[in-house]
Amino acid sequence: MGATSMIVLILAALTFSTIAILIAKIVTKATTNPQKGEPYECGIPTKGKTWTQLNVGYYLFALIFLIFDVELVFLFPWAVVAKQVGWMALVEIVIFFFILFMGFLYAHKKGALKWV
Amino acid sequence: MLSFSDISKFIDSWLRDIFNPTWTMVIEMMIAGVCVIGLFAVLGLVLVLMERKVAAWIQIRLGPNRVGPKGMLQSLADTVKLLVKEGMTPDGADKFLFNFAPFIAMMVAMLLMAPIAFAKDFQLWDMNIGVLYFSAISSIMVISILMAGWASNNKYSLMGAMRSGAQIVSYELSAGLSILAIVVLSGSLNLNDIILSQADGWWIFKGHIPVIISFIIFIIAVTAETNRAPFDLAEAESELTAGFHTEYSGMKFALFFLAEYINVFIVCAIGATLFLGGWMPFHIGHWDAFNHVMDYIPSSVWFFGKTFFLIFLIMWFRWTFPRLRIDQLLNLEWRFLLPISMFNILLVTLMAILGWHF
Amino acid sequence: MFIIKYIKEVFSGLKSLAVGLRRTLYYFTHHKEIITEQYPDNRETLKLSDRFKGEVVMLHDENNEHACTGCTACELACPNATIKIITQFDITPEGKKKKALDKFVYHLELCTMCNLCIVACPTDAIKMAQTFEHSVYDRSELTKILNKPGSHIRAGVE
Amino acid sequence: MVEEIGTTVEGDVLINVGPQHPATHGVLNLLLTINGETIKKVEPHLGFIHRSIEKMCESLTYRQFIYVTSRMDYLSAHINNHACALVVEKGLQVEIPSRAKVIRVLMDELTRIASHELWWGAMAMDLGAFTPFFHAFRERESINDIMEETCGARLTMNYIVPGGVMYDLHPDFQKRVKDFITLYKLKIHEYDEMVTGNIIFQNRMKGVGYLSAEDAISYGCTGPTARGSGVSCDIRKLYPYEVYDQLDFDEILETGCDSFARYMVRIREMNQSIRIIEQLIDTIPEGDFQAKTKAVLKLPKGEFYQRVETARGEFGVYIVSEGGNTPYRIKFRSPGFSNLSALDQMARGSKLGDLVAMMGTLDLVIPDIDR
Amino acid sequence: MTNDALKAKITELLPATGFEEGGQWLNINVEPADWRLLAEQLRLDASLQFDYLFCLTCIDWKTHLTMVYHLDSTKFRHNIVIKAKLDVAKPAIETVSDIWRTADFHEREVYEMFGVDFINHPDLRLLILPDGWEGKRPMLKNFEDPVNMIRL
Repeated sequence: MGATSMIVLILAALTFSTIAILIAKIVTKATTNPQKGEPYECGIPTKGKTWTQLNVGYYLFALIFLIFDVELVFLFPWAVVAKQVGWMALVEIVIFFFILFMGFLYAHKKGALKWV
Repeated sequence: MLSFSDISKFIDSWLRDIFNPTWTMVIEMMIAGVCVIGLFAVLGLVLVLMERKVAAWIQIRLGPNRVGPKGMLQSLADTVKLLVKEGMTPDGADKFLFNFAPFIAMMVAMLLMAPIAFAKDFQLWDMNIGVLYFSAISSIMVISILMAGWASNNKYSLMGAMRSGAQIVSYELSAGLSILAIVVLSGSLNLNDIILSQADGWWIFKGHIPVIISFIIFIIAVTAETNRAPFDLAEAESELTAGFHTEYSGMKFALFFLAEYINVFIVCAIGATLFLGGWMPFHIGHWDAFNHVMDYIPSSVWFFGKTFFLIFLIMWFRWTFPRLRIDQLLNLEWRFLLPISMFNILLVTLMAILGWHF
Repeated sequence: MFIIKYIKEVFSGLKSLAVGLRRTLYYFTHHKEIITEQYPDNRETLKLSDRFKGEVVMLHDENNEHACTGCTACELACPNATIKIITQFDITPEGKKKKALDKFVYHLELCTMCNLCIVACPTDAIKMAQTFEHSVYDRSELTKILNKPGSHIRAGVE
Repeated sequence: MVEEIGTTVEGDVLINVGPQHPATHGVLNLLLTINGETIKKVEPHLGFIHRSIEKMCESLTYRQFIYVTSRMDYLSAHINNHACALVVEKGLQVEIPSRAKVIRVLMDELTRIASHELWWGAMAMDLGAFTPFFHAFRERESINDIMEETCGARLTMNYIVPGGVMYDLHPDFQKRVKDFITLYKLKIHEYDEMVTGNIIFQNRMKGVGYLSAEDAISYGCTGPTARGSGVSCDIRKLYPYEVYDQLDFDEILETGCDSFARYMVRIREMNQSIRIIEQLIDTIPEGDFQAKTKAVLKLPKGEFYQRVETARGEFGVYIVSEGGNTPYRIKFRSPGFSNLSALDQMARGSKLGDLVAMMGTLDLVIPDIDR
Repeated sequence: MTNDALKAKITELLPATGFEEGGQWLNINVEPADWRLLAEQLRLDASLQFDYLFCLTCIDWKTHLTMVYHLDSTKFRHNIVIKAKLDVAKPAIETVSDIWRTADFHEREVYEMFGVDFINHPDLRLLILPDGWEGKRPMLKNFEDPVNMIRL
């Protein structure tokens, strides 16, 4: 069906979810009370802001990921033609990986891959 | 022999006889949409039941056996239950993002259906970059989780979402690299070409050890990407109560739940396509007589059989292993999976160039 | 060497996982190991051991006679006031007044099945029954009167 | 509740774990100060199910108060009852028949195994593996059946009375226990296959929740928690009661000081309990199961203390008597209370995911802590 | 060490101590003011080394309160019991939570149940009781709570 299938699928997803939620809304009876709207924190009122800065210590991973993901994008076209190009492809990729791996080792040595 | 492709061709030609091409297209699209929704619903029901039965048998229990014959209708009853539950929005939440997140999850799951070949010549979109499309769309999934976690106004949700971000982002790489191994071997990004390249044997048998390694890495990586145990840190119930969907209830929760199971199905379908030949029957080299016998089994049976085998594998993992810790999870990716898969791709390239595969 | 250690690490890890997977696969394929009690279905065959402490009952014989003298030993023995004994005065054939049991009130909702009342009873009038399905719709139904209406103390029990 | 806690810096988040949390196994509230995933401080808030058992016991007689103690550490209910009976007997100076002694010890060890089985399953579940929980219950169930047959109840047995036990052993008891031992020996290696040897599990456990021997003693940790740090504290060995001094068993000590050491102590302890049962099961002496005691027990004026080893550690009963038929003051020294106090020390600087591993290996039973 | 040796040793450390014998263990009566000093010596003295405080509690005698400390030595395995008489109107004693850290929780429990003020305790607030119970002393004999207490 080609690219139009994407539109079909998105529409299908939207219809499916909307219908499901609408039916649920019609069928259920909503009640309100002040406690119901509170954020769940094991039954104790939450302390401090909930939308807080959370130090998740993976920003370095995100950076390294970016590098590797770009590398992955480069690899896709290479992978398609690797078999036809032959030995040159292997040599190229070895050089490519070598540089990348050196960077990876450097990052590892610097402790960038340690969760802080 | 009646097959899915015959049916679709028949409907197509029948519609073309009656309507003009534009209307044919519209009607076909509607039929496709309804079919996909139906498949979605059925898969959700089947997979939930399957999960519960697998879990029960592993845990020396019987599992659901009350609703319907042998508990077959249990997940239907669950759906009805979820339908009559109130879908709350917490007071402090970002209302728009909170309510929109499940839609994104559903859309991603639905979009991933496009390149999958369910049977011979039965595919929604035979695109020439199917593998890339899969990688690209599946990484959108994390956005819905981040959205849900952030919008919930709950610390557990936020932490779950952040964990999920770190996790999916990391495992994206090794999943991509293990897929690349097959791309190198088959020389195409088109899923149909990849399937056809396995006509004389599936890649997992043809490709020796390197392909088996990339298959193992693929299974680990997609288990992590779909947030399934032992990598279910985003919803680790003993740490974060329910992680990113702590605040979700009723149908909105059900949509997340459904999307998770559909994602499991899709990644297993992709795995089956790449490593186990998709709808391609079990063929051995040039044993034509044997291959011919195998061809009698419909292609859709092959496809679903392989896919469900992989789904069972993932469920089996879930009910066997304890959960990893967040730093160990990233350690596994960056210290083990990534270097191994990088080295593996070199091996596969060498093998492809030398023609050592069968 | 680093590489060998690394490979060994990977393999020993995978092996330990495979051992676990083999065990769960064994149970997945061996349904004979399933130990689930089919509880509501096996009500007829389900037999609790004769010592099981389900609730306190009073023994009555075929003449609707029990052995309770109303001595309140059980009431005193009970740690949480589960038992309340209401006595009355009967007129014996000789014309004498005699203390006798009127109502043996038993609060099942307070009972912890500690068995102290049974031990304390000097005439073995009460015992533990092997029932366990105690749920009712109204809490007041859990307050029971153990002596049957019209029952009398058995002759000869002091 | 507390408003200001320690020094909080930018990025520190206060988060409540419990009372309605899957990992606390009860209603325990831990207020965590976390920075990212790293725990900076753990502050337990107790009392959600405090029933003031000590106060209750002041108005119960010496026969009655024993049943209440089953409701403290309900997983070692029998051992708690045992301690109370021992302290009353100490006050009355009653010598109980040897049959009763052996029965009590047998039941103690069965209770200990049942408790450790439940702990094993629950701890694996905390770490995200659900299956072990059900497998542990298979063995535990057969112990519960034995208990039901002899004591009349599955969890809060109230089988021990001052002077002996409430009734004699069930005629099938020996056979049932031997069947259980066979089952246990058949299945125990599966525990190692599914959990102990698992690489993920080992990584989650090793080096997590470090508690040095000095800290363990100073915090009053007992039982497997302290023995995982190499502190010898088994009351059965150090201050033997009943027939423990005639038995041949080892005190399990591990020197890892981490969660894995505590885990291994419990696993190995189960085997020691089996060893004790095997020694006793064929040689249960004949005779009375109860000593003759008065109907109303009155302890002489004075103070009595009895220490026993429950599945979680040292359980102490301290009775101050004024000569009446009820205790004047009674104090239960529960192992969980002291073990919990070490959690803050253990958890600082570790990850949020480690907290459940630590709490799992501390084997907290909340009614035991709250009393 | 035997009880007699312990007695001699402790008399040496703190001459004005009263002993009670006949119980399970050697009982030592100390004045609250002397307790802190004795505690440090009991913990640190090379021949005593009472490093394990296995029970800490309080008894309400209506006229006075008695703090009871049960001590054990993991090295020598000898036990003693220390008792300190406190004034019922304003009970106060020095904390030992820095000597035996288990005393931290136990002293907080005694504080909320008996109202004993532990001087220099780092974190003396309610542990078990909920907010609003400050000042009430539920374990005292004269405590009455018509709502939460059920008399049989």
